Order: sequence, then structure tokens, then C-alpha cells
Amino acid sequence: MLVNDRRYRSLTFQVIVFILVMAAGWWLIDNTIRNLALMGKSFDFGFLWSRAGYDISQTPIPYTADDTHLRASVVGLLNTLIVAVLGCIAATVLGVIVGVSRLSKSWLFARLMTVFVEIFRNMPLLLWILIVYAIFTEIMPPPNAYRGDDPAASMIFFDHVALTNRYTSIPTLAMTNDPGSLDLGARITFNWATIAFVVALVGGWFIRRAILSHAQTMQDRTGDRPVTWWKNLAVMTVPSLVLIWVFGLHFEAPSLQGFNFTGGLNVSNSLVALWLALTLYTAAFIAEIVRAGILSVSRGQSEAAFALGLRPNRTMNLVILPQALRVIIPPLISQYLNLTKNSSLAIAVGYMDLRGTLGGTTLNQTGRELEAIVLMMLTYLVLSLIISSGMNVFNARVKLKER
Amino acid sequence: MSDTHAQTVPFVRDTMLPSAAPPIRESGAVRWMRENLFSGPVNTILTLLGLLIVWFLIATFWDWFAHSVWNASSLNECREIITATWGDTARGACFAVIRERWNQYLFGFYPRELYWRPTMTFGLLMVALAPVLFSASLTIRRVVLAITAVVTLWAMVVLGAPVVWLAFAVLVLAGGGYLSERNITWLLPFSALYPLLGVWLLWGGSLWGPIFVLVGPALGWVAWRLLSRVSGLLATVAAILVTLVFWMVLAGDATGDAERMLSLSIESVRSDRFGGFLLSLTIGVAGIALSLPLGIVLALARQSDMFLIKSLSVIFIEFIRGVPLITLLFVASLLLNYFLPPGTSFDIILRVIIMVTIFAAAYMAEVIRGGLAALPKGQYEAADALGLDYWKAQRLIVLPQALKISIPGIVSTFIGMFKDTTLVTFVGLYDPLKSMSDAVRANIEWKGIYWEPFIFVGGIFFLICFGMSRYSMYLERRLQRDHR
Amino acid sequence: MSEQTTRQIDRSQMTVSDEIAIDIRNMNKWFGSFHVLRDIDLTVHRGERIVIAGPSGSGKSTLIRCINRLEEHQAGHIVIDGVELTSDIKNIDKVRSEVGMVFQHFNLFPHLTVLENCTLAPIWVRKVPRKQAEATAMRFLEKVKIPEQADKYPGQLSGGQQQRVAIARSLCMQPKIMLFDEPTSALDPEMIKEVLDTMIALAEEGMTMICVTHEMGFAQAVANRVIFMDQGQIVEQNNPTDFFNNPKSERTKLFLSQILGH
Amino acid sequence: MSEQTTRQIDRSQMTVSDEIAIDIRNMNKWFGSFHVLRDIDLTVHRGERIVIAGPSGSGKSTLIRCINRLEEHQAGHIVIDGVELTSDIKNIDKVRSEVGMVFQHFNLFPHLTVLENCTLAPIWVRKVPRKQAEATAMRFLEKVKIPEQADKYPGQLSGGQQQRVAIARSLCMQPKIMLFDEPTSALDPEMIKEVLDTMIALAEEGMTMICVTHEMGFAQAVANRVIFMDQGQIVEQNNPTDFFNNPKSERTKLFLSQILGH
Amino acid sequence: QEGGATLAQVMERDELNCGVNTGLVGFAAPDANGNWTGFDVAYCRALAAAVLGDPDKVSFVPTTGQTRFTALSSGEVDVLARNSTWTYSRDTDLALDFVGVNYYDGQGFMVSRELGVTSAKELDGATICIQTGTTTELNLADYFRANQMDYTPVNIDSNAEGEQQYMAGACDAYTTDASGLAATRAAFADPESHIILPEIISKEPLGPAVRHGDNNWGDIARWTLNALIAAEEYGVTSRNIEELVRSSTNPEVQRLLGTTDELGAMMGLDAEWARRAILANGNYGEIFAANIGEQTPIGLARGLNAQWTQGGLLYAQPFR
Ligand SMILES: Nc1ncnc2c1ncn2[C@@H]1O[C@H](COP(=O)(O)OP(=O)(O)OP(=O)(O)O)[C@@H](O)[C@H]1O
Ligand SMILES: Nc1ncnc2c1ncn2[C@@H]1O[C@H](COP(=O)(O)OP(=O)(O)OP(=O)(O)O)[C@@H](O)[C@H]1O
Ligand SMILES: [Mg+2]
Ligand SMILES: [Mg+2]
Repeated sequence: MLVNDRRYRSLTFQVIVFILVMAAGWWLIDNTIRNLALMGKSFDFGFLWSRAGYDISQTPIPYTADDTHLRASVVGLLNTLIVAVLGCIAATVLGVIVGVSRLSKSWLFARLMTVFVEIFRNMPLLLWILIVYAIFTEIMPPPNAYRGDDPAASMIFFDHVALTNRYTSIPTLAMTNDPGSLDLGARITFNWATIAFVVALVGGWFIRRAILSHAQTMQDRTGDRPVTWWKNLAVMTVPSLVLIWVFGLHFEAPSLQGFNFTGGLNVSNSLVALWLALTLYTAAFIAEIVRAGILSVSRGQSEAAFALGLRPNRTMNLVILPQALRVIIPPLISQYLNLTKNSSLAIAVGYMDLRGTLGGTTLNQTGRELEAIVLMMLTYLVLSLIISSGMNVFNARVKLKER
Repeated sequence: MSDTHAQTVPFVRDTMLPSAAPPIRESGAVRWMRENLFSGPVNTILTLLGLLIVWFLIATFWDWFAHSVWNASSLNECREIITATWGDTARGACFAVIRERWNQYLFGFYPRELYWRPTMTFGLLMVALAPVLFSASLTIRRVVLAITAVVTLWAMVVLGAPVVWLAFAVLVLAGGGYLSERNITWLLPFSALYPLLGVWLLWGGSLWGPIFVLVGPALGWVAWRLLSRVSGLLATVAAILVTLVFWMVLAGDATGDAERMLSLSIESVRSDRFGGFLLSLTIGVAGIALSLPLGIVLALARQSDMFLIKSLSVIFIEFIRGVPLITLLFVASLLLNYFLPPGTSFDIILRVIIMVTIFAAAYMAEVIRGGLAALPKGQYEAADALGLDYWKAQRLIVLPQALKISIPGIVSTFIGMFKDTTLVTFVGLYDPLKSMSDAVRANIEWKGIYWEPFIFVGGIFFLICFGMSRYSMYLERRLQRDHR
Repeated sequence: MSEQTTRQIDRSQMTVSDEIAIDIRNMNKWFGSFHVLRDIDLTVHRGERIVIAGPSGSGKSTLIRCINRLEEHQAGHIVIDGVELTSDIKNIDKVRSEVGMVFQHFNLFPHLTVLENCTLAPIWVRKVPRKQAEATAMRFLEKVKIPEQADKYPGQLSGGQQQRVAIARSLCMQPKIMLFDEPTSALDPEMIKEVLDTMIALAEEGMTMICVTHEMGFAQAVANRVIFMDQGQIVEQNNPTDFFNNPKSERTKLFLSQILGH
Repeated sequence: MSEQTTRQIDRSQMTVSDEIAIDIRNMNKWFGSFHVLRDIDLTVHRGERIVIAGPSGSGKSTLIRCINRLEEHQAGHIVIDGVELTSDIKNIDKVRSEVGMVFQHFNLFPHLTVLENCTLAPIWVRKVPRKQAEATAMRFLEKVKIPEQADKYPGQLSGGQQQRVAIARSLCMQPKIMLFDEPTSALDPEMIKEVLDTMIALAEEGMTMICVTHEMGFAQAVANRVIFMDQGQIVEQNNPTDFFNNPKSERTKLFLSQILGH
Repeated sequence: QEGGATLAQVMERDELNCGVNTGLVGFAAPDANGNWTGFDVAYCRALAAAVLGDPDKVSFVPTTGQTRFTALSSGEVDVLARNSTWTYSRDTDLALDFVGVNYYDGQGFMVSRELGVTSAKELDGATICIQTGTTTELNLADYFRANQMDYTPVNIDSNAEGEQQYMAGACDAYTTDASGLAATRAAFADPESHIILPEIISKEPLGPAVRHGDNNWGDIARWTLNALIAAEEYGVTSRNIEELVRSSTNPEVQRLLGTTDELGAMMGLDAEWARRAILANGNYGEIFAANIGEQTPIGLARGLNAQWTQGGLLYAQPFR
């Protein structure tokens, strides 16, 4: 019999499974089609090009209520990315600090960090989002507390930053010699100054690399490594300083006008709260990853390095970190993935991310739940796949060679 | 040779030196402080920083906690009491809201007179889990079961459980304790039956329902026994078919008929009365229990060398892991009805459990895959060489070991899932954190209360999750030890 | 055991100078309140080869780890090549770059190739140009007989090969003194021989060596002096012939009967 | 080595019948493009005890793993007890239940007791009632001299004991042929003897055995035939006396000099 | 569902699935024991009483702004009584059938008195709290555009959160339906320090909705609502209804109460359906007074929701 032959057995089985999966898929699709017909709806993404009609509080690209649902969704996606990127950066920094501190010899500090980690890891993220948001709305003063001759609240950082229960008002960068903007179409513009800075920074980074590789060759040749830190610092900062001077870049402090602070950048509390909560929550996990990564490099490694006469900082750079990073980075990236997915909890604080626009107001106004949710899931999926393929590339590159 | 020995001074110790006391800075509190608090400039700074943080936390929150009010019927009353007792400017916590509404946070809208039912259900859950989670150490088992028994019975008495059910609980708990002393594996049948018992106790209704659910697989087994002489494959297919047909065609009517002949029902409670931690735990436990078998299948499929099976499972797992849980919950509440035949619509809790199960299964599959990968290849080869076929090898050799290795991962998955159950608030269910607090705050008396519910709910989450994570760490360490 | 150290080396060629390489006086060490090393007095001359033996937990490892300050001693003096080990970082650095150490578990850096393992310290500590460091490294790899493995990663080598790389790595710093902490005890029997041979070759070149080992064949073949430790103290020291054939202390006798018995 | 196989067995008692147990003809196997086994021809009669030797990587393990289809061969025929190994599962099952295999690393099931390890396959594959399976298992555990360990878990036994359990486990399926893949090479010297004694006892009872081993003492004591493999080919086969005293091929000579040399 | 199916389903299930708000005081909210009360809830109970004879045979399905219409179109609920605005696109594109208006509402603004604002026109540059996924969001955008003003929306998820934000001063103004504003304001500790601005920027007719396609079920839902409204017009209350059944001479009342002309049969119900509906929670006026009227903490005046005879917009179609 066919199923008794090893060569055909698995083939038979796969064919059966294939048929079953096809049947199930067909069943689902058929049901959906019939349901859509019954409700008099169609599967059609045309609604994306109709007028959205609602406003969004945070718009990284120009957007008004007259724009399409598609543009609203893109705004939402960008908002998702903003909070995800900010969160990943801050969570990494905090997580590394906490993780290293947990290994600190200071008993008290290490214990405090342990408490931090356990508290944040073992309570739902939603709780943290709500708490941080509540702290911001309940404890910070309203903008009009800054009003009057004897205001109840005062701005911090030399009258440049105002913490209110709506937003954190931070200074914007203003230019006296504005070079104008590059128009990319679709009302997306980049200021030439921004471009100049990006070029300066990227260029500086390349020069820095050149300096470092020159130092390396010098070291290889003579054994002495030239001092590089001040050159690097200069390369990275001087062009920017020159540009600041050329464009007349300065801070413009926000000031209270009418109901609100104007002139500065008002970062809404929903963003700040979401960002902080995501940061704290994810940092707790990252701290554990970092700690485990460092501990995974056995003590023998640092002892061997010491015995060879390497100083502690060199030991860290040349021996411990390269090994620990291999252990740290893969789970770190999956934390980035979690953070990105968790940012969809923005709904709890009314931050208009992808879920708030495409999966929220747009879905509601148009009643296209099937299309909207499918599109939203696919977008998240693509984000995840991009992140995790980055991880795979990394893993493949740093894998330790074993027998 | 002689020259090399020139330098050698033969030396023999005739009396052994006694051990001396260490220098003062090497012992006692001084050493501890020196080594643990002030062992260098950086650490000294860190210690001082730590002291600062502790001081700041105490200074900020101490009076708020110290001025707690536990007895009041509204927020305003709380405030009055605080002002009256500690003066005008005093701040204080109003934990009276917890005292007044704890039942809603724990049980949602479950009928008050039936609170003992969920309580008993979760008490018995510990017994059902004993052979799975606490199998290794008799001491842990004893402690867990003893605490469970005391707490459950006490709570049931306080909540006014009927004597019959008290007797039932005593029977099960004592039986569990007894079996756990003898041979823990004898409790496994109870663990297997527990899901049905739990569902019946929570939702109520006729006992015939669960009984007929059991009859299905029993008939399937009979069919398998009869046909397995003919062909293994045929028997398996027949067994599955018989079970499904029985469930879909006969079970419903049979339940009704049996109920008419002999009524075995307890008061039924509808899903919409579930809320608070009862809802979280129900979803969490059901999700894990259901996702485990699904996760095993997915993991085996992902390890399979059949291309199609492997890719299907990879696609499924990666898709589910690539989207946020919240979108899956939206699918449960908005889209599931599209995918089912027109006119079907079923309980939203059930739909949420399905999506949570699928979500957890994808994570579970990865955990179990880790367990499978940790098994040495020799185990598979030995099974092959003994003539065990694939399924027997999986069932008898591979899975028992792989699952045991995976238990810590499974517990972690559960912790994550349990925390995530708070997200059901976004599909209109009463989770303990947001919806329940909103409902409490919707009352004029408690409008404006934030921190106390957060602390209460957060505290419970912390206790459960922290306890479980410590336990899974302990398991992990023990596994590392005795796997050698 | 004796079959492993095939070569009986010619001791007459190995001279011991009068210069003092290591001078330990009245050294004490505690772990917490546990007194690990008690009143250790030990003088090692340049070119001497010392084997330390003793039951497990007797403080052998701790003693040699004190010598290059992987552990801190709390009382007494340790002077290496005229430099006293205090908490002065300068001194520690000087001592460490003159004392090589080989561990039981090799402790090679798994992320670097064998060659990079060997050149890392010369380049970053001694500031030797890379070319030159590599040439030196290759020389020592040849000496330990694995020049062909230079571009492999430690994970790709067998245990014996790894330990030889570890020895080469220490030698690349051109140390005046080598410390070995049970270099062969994590190895399979076939591999022990290759490592011991390498160490014998080193001894023949007149390297000052202190070696914690239970390979009594090795001790008989190359040591000038065998030191027996117990409970943190030096119980007996003597030349190998007398030590093995004519132990004085009861404890040494017991130990020797155990170790040579099976 | 010779001290380990204490007993010189009485070969005259061990008869070799004319029946053919294993018949391998023109068998070839590739791993990817690497040709591991080339034109293997081998006929084993019932009751024969064959030892396979050869340098590492020569394909010894692969050859015996082909015999019970842990590896698939790509060309040629393997007929076990009249059943040809093809991709037909029925045949594979039949062959596997008649061929027992003992691995280098025992591969006992750590989650089952010794007794359960031994009864598992009889109960689930042969469908023997549990009682009876346990009785059989105890008989074989007695034969390998560890009946008192029946209720322990493999992790609680020493390596030698574990390997004897592995042999008992195979025997419980009452195989007609036993394959051993370096059964003693993961064991400490003291334990090797106990396992070899068990295997000799088995040989004395007339079991058909194929054994990959480097224990030349064992080969000389019990083998009817020693097969020398190199680079996937059978280079030489002969009775042990001639094989050891009078090897024909250069390669065999080299190999023997290495293996007996140290 | 094809004609008549919903009624049959409800009858067979012996329970009405009614979609309501997850918690809006006065309109629909569960109390500490999970019992639902409120203006919308009362309509559900009346409908259940009319169809099934028992006002308690209702299963309340809490729906969020997101899930409400899907719940209806997928058949999860039989009727949606969740303060939803009757708009063109919802009636057509979303394939709903609004069966009438049970509350005439309009979107307004609430601000703190100390802000010194007296008109919505002065809100240029203000921060405004608004619930996402509602028509109010669109109205707000339209209104500010029409008046060439600027604003910053603060999107919130639920009414409870909106209150919290507004109270904390996170927004200058809170906008939602005037009824909701009133309910919210009523619940404040010091209602006097907040004012509801005079401008009503939109029409918000709120009403129960059913699925497109099952006209009979739509009729039942519509005429149950009409029965409640008509009852008030004719002075039929839950207290005097038994009396009127026996003694009323008004033919319209007789038809309504099923003492003459079997009107119920035309919809597949019995003669006494409307009687039961009214008995369940009283007529429209009684329901209004009990849940959101001036005697309740919510304290809404009848306003537009008075009978046409009182100068309001309530105008039940004749029972004939
Ligand atoms: N870091 C440490 N902290 C506390 N005690 C230690 C530490 N390191 C070693 N010890 C203890 O000091 C004693 C001596 O240890 P040491 O490693 O020097 O012994 P040893 O003679 O090398 O033994 P072995 O032959 O097992 O390597 C032991 O009792 C050990 O437990
Ligand atoms: N699964 C496999 N895939 C690819 N190559 C393999 C595989 N298994 C073994 N080989 C290769 O086949 C050759 C023969 O291997 P085999 O294990 O049979 O050698 P052996 O004679 O048993 O050696 P040893 O004495 O080291 O056990 C080796 O070169 C090995 O690298
Ligand atoms: Mg040691
Ligand atoms: Mg092999």
C-alpha cells in the first residue's frame, strides 16, 4: 500500500493536509463572501481614498480633516513608528543601565534595581500606561497655572520647558536664515537645514570611521595607537556647530498664549505617557537580558584577560562585550518587536497610532472592519518581519564557530 | 642532577598552624559594608544614590499611605475623614473603595450567593496542577496543597457554600493530598477531567453536558480499538470521526433528554456576569490549557521534515507572533462572525478565549520547540532502533521529556498571557484593571478615585505573576541540575 | 601515568640561577572568615620549576592566583621580580605582564581566532605592531605544534589543542614566569600527553614555572622542587626524588598513597 | 588492554551455522556528494561474531546504522534474515524488531526507570502483556548483573551500568542480531571490563553480533572475523589471529601499530 | 436575515440580545450587581416585554464605539440601543435601519466657568477632549473649519476618561452630545463652576437600530418605541394602564392597548404587546423621568424631547 512506503507516506500525508487546509480556507472565504453579501457590503479598499473628515492631534506629516483615510492611516503608522523608535531607544538605554546596575557591587543600589525590574515585569503594561498617564494628567499643572504675575507653576530648564497636564512644551529650533524646504510632493517637505545637518552628521560619522581605521593601521604598524577621541569629537561636532552658526539656529521657548503654550513643540501627554510606560516596562525585560548576557560570559574570560595584563576597560571592550552582545542582541530585538506591538495599547490613552486611525476612527466612520483590520494586521506583520529579519541577519553574522 | 637540588630546601611542617581570625576589615558588618556598599568610589556614589531614591520614595508616598482610610462609603467621606483626622493639608489613600467593591474586582458580576463556586474551582485547579507543576518535590506539593485546602475551605465557608459542596471540596482536596503522598501520577486523570469540571462549576447548567462531552472520545476509543486490528490509519480516522459526529449530532439532544430523565443541574451563570480577576483567570487558564495541545502540534509540525507541514506551521506561528494581541482581539469581536457560516454567533468570552488560545499557541509552540531541540538526537535514534513508530516515539519518549524541559517556558508564557488578559477591556469585557475601575468610577460616590484601584489590582497581579516567575526560575534551576 | 611523560629530560642542562623570581613571605589570605592560606613562605629562583600538589581545597589554586593578583592577599608580602604586589595598579600591571598563567579550562576567547587570541595582549598591552605580534604568535604556535590551526576558532579545536593555544597565548607576552593551574585535568587521556610535552619543552628552555598538577610523572621528570600543601599551609617541600620516595610527613604519605595507588 | 578481557572464552562451544543472517551486496551510500560507503559486500552467518575496526571517519558507524536503517543506503541490497531493506515500512519494522542496537552513548530514556526502559518496546511494539514483559526484563537485567537497579533511573547509574542496561533493553526485544557501535568508548577504564564481560557472555550464547570497537583484546577473544575498514571500503577481513599477527594490507599494519602502540 | 427570521430567532431563544453602551450613566450602565439600568436599557426591556412577555428576558451586550455596528450586522445583537446617531451613511452604507428617534440630541461644549468663555466661537486655539470613533469627532472638525478656528484634539477612549481629563484640566473644553455633557456635569462635585456653551453644533438624533432586511423585526422595534411615545401622549402610564384597559373610551388608546383591533397580529405578536411594553418601565415620559430627568442626578430637561403637543419633537405615528 502507498502509505506503507516511506517515500510516498509523507507525500500522501501532505496531500491530505493540503486538501484539508484548502477546504478550510475555502470554507472561511466562502463564509466571508456570503456574510458580506448578506450585509450588503463588499471587500473593497476604495474607502481609503475618500475624505477622512477627522482631525488628529499629532501629525508628523501635514494632515487636515480634508485628507484621505489613507493619509490618516499613514499619519497613524508614523505615530506608531515614532513611539516605537523613541521607546526602543529609551528602553535600551534604561535597560542597559539597570541591567548593569543589578550587577553592581553596591548592595543597596543593586537591590533597588531588582525591585524596579520585578515591579515592572510583573504587572500588566496597560496598568503602567494608565498610571503614567494619570500621573501626568492628575499631578502636572494645567497651562493656565502658568498665567499671571504670580503663577502657581513655573517652567523648568531656564524657562524653556513647561510640564503641563496636556503636553510637555519644549523649545523648538528656529532659524534666522531659513534656507527653505525641499518639496517631495504629497505635501511632504524637508527643510534644507535638516538635510544639511543629516549630511554633516553622516559625513562626520564616515570621517570618524576613517580616523579610527587610520588609528588601527597605525597601531598595527607601530604598536602605538594614536589618541583619537578629540579628533572624533571635533569631526562629529564642528560641522554641526558651523551649520548652527550659518543658519542662525536657536531655541525658541514656548510661551503661554491664549489657552495654550505656543511657539514651542507641544509633545502631547498621551505620547509621553505611552512612551514612558513602554520604556519602563520594556527596560525591565531588557535589564534582565543584559544582565544574563554579561553573566553568560564566564568569569574565566575576564580572569584570563586580567592574567594577560589587560586593563578592566579593555577587557570589557575586547573580551566581555563582544561575547555578551551575541547573547544579548537576539532577545533584545525580540523585545523591540514586543514594544512595537505593545504600542498598539495607545488606544488606552487616546494616542492616535495606526490602531487609533486606521483601526479606530476610520474603521468606525466607514464601517469597513474587514478591510481595515486586515490592512492593520498586515502592516504590523510587515513591521515585525522587517525587525526579525534584521535579527536573523545579525545572528547569522555573529554566530560563534563551533566544531 | 645534584646541582638542581642545590637550591631545594627540604622543609617539613611538624605542627599545623591554627587558623587565625581575619583582620578586622575582613569580617562582620564592617567587611559587609565595605564590600557591599562602599567598595569603591563608583559604588559609594551608587549607594548614596540608592539611599536618595529610597528617601525620596518614602518622603513622597509615606504620608499618603499612613493616612489611609478603610471605612467610608464615598470618596468625599474619605476626604472628610482625612481632613478631620490629619488636618487640612493632609493627603491620604482611600482604600475604602476596595473594601466596598473588592467583590467586583474579584468576581465581576457573578451572583454573590454563588461566589463559592469560582473559589472552589480555583482551589481544585491547584490539585489538578499538582501532578504537572509540582510533581518533583513532595515538600512543595505538601505546602501548596495544604495552603490550598485551608484557604479554599475557609473561603467557601465564609462565602456560604452549601454543605454538600463543602463535603465535595473536602473530598477532592483530601483525596488530592492523599494521592500526592502515594503516587502523584494517579492524580493525572483528575487533571484531565478538571477542565470539564471547571467549566461546569463556573458556568453551571446540567452535569450531563460535560458527561456527554466525555462520551464522545470514549466512543471514539471504542471505534479505534475495533478497527485498529484492520489498519492503524483507518482506526485513527474513524475515532476522530466518531467523536466529532457524536459531539455535533448527538451530544446536544442527549444532554437535554438525560436532563429531563434525571436532573443534575446547578444554577447556571451567563458569561456576561464574568468580570474582574475571575474573567482574567478564566481566560488565562483556559487559554493555556487549550493552547498546550495546539502548541505541541504546531511545534511537532515545525520540526517535521515534510515541507508543506513545516511551512504551514511556520507561517501560522510567525503570523500570530507578528501581530499585536489587541488586533487579534478585534478579530474576535469584529471579524470572527464574518468567517463563520451566516447566522452563527456565539459568546464573546468564548471568542476571546479562542483568539487568546491561538495567540498563546504560537508562543507555546516556540517554547516546546526549544524543549524538542534540547533532546539529544540519540533519543530519537534509540526509539527508532527499538522499532517504535513516529507517534509512539513522540508520545512515549520525546514529548514527556520535551514538555518537562519546557515547563518553565510554559509558566512564563502563562504569566505573559495572564497580564495580557487586561486587554479584553478593549472589546467590552470587564477586565479587573480598566473596565472594572471605570465601572466603579461611573458611580457618583467613587468618581475621581484612581490610585487605590490601581494599587489593589496591580498588587494582585504582582503577587500572582511574581510568585509564578519565581517558581519557574526555581524549576529552571532544578531542571539544569537534574538533567545531567 | 608514567607512560605519558615519555621523555625523561636532561636536568643538567637546566640551570637555576641565584636571582630570586618570586618571594612570598608570611602571606595570609582569608575568604570572609575562612582562612585559606596561612603563613605562606616561598622563595622561587629564576629557572626553578616547582610543582604544587595537595588535596582538593587545600589552597593551591588560591596561592598561585595570588601571585598574579587574581586574588588579593590580606597579610604578608609577595614580591615578584623585585616588584611588590600592593593595591598599586602600576605594580599589578607590571607583574601581570611578566607572569603568564594557564588555566584548567583554557579560557580562550571564543570570539577570536587562535592567532587573534595570541596577539591580543601583545598588541594592546605591550603595544607591539600587529605584524610583529603575529610573527611572534606564529613562532609560539609552532613551538606548541599547531601553527596550522592559527586561523581556526577555539571552538573548532580539541581540548588538548586548546590548552596548547592557551600556553602559546601566555608565551606571546614573553613572560618571565609561568603559572599553570591543573592544566591537564580537564583533558582526555590522549590529550594530556601533548600538553605535558609542551610544558616539558618549556621547562627545558629554563622557564621559571609553578605548576599545580597531579601528574606525578611530570613532577618527577621536570620539577626542582615539589611542594605539598594542606589546609592552606605548605606541609612539606623537597626535591622530587626525596619527596616521592621518602616523604616525611604523615599527610604527604597518605596523599601519595592515594594518588599513586590507582 | 589484555587485563580487561580476563576471560578467554572457549570458542569451540560457539557454533556458526550455515544460515545467512545478514547479506549485504554492492551497497553504496552517499552523504550529499560525499561517498561514505563504497561497494560494501558482507555476508554474516547466524552465530557469527564480527568486529569492525578502522580509523575514525572510515564509515564503520554508518555501515552498521544502515543495517537497521537508521541511515538509508542509496544503492545495492541489504537483506536481513531474508527480508530486504527497502523503503517499505513493513519491512523496516520487521528488521528493526529483530536487530538490537547498542550505542556509544547508551541513549537510555532518562525519564523512565531501568525496568520501564526495558519493557517499553516489548509492550508497545511486540504487544507483550506488562507482567510478562517485566519478567523477561528482569531475566535480562539479571543476565547483565544489575537486577537490583531495576527501579532506579538511568541518571542514578554509572556509565558501565547504563551501558549494561542498554544491552538488556535491546535483548528484551529478543533480537536475532545485535549491533554494537563502540559500546565502551564513552566509558571509564574500570567500567569497560564489566561491559565487555557482558558482551562476551552474549557471544558465548551464540548471538549473532556485529561490533564496532577498538578493544582489540575483545576482538581477539571472541570474534570469528575482524573487518578493517578505511575510506568507506572494507580493506581487509580475516580471522583475528591472522588479522593481528599477519596483516596483509599496509593500511592495516599502520592502523594496528597505532592502536596497539600506546 | 430574511424576512421574519429575527422574530422567530428571538422567540426560539426566548431572550432578546440588546446591544448597549459599556457604561454611560443614565443611558446604560451595570450597577454593583451587574443589573443594567438606564434610558436605553428601558427600551430594551420594553421590547423584550412586547415580544417575549417578560422585561427580564434581555441579555445586555456591552458594545464599544468600535464594536457596536458589527455586533448588530453580524447578528450578535438583535437590536442596538446604544445612543447612536442616525446618519445617512449609517442608514445606507452600514446597512442599518434606524427605527426612530428616542432622544433628540446635539453636540455641545462644556468649559470651566473660570475660563471666562461664553461662546464656542471663542474657543480658537483651545484643546478639546473628544471621544474617538464618534460622529462628534467629525462634527468638531467641520465646525472649527467652518469658523476658521484652530484646535488641538485630545482623543479619549471612553466617557469616564473624558471626564477625568477634563476635570484635571487636560483640555479646555469637553465636547460630546449635550445629554452626555449634562450627565457629566451633573456628576461633578461643583456643577456650578462648569458651563455648557449655548452653541449646539450638530443634530444628533439618537435611536435604536436594527439590521437592514428584516422589515418585520424593524416594525416591531419601531412600533414598540412609538407605543412608548404614544402612551405618554395619550396619558397611558404604567400605573393607570390596567384601569384604562378596562375603561378607556379613546379608540386610539383602545387600539394601542389591544382591546379593540388586533394590531399586534399584523406584526406576528399578540394583542397585548404594547400593554406589556408600557408596563415594563412605564411610558416614554416615565422612562425619561426615571433615568435622566430633572429629578435624577443627570437632570436633563425635556427640551426637544417633549411631546409635540408640548412644543417638542416627539410625534408618534398613529396607531391605526
Ligand atoms: N572566591 C572564593 N570565595 C570563598 N571561598 C573560596 C573562593 N575560592 C576558593 N574558596 C575556598 O578556598 C579553599 C581553597 O580553594 P582552592 O581553589 O585554592 O583549592 P585547591 O587546592 O585549588 O583545590 P582543587 O584541587 O579542588 O582545585 C576551598 O575550600 C574553596 O572552597
Ligand atoms: N549525517 C551525516 N551527514 C554528513 N556526513 C556524515 C554524517 N554522518 C557521518 N558523516 C560522515 O561520514 C563519514 C563516516 O562517518 P562514520 O560515523 O560512519 O565514521 P566512523 O568510522 O564510525 O568514525 P568514528 O570512529 O569517529 O566513529 C565521516 O567522514 C563523517 O563525517
Ligand atoms: Mg584548584
Ligand atoms: Mg562511529
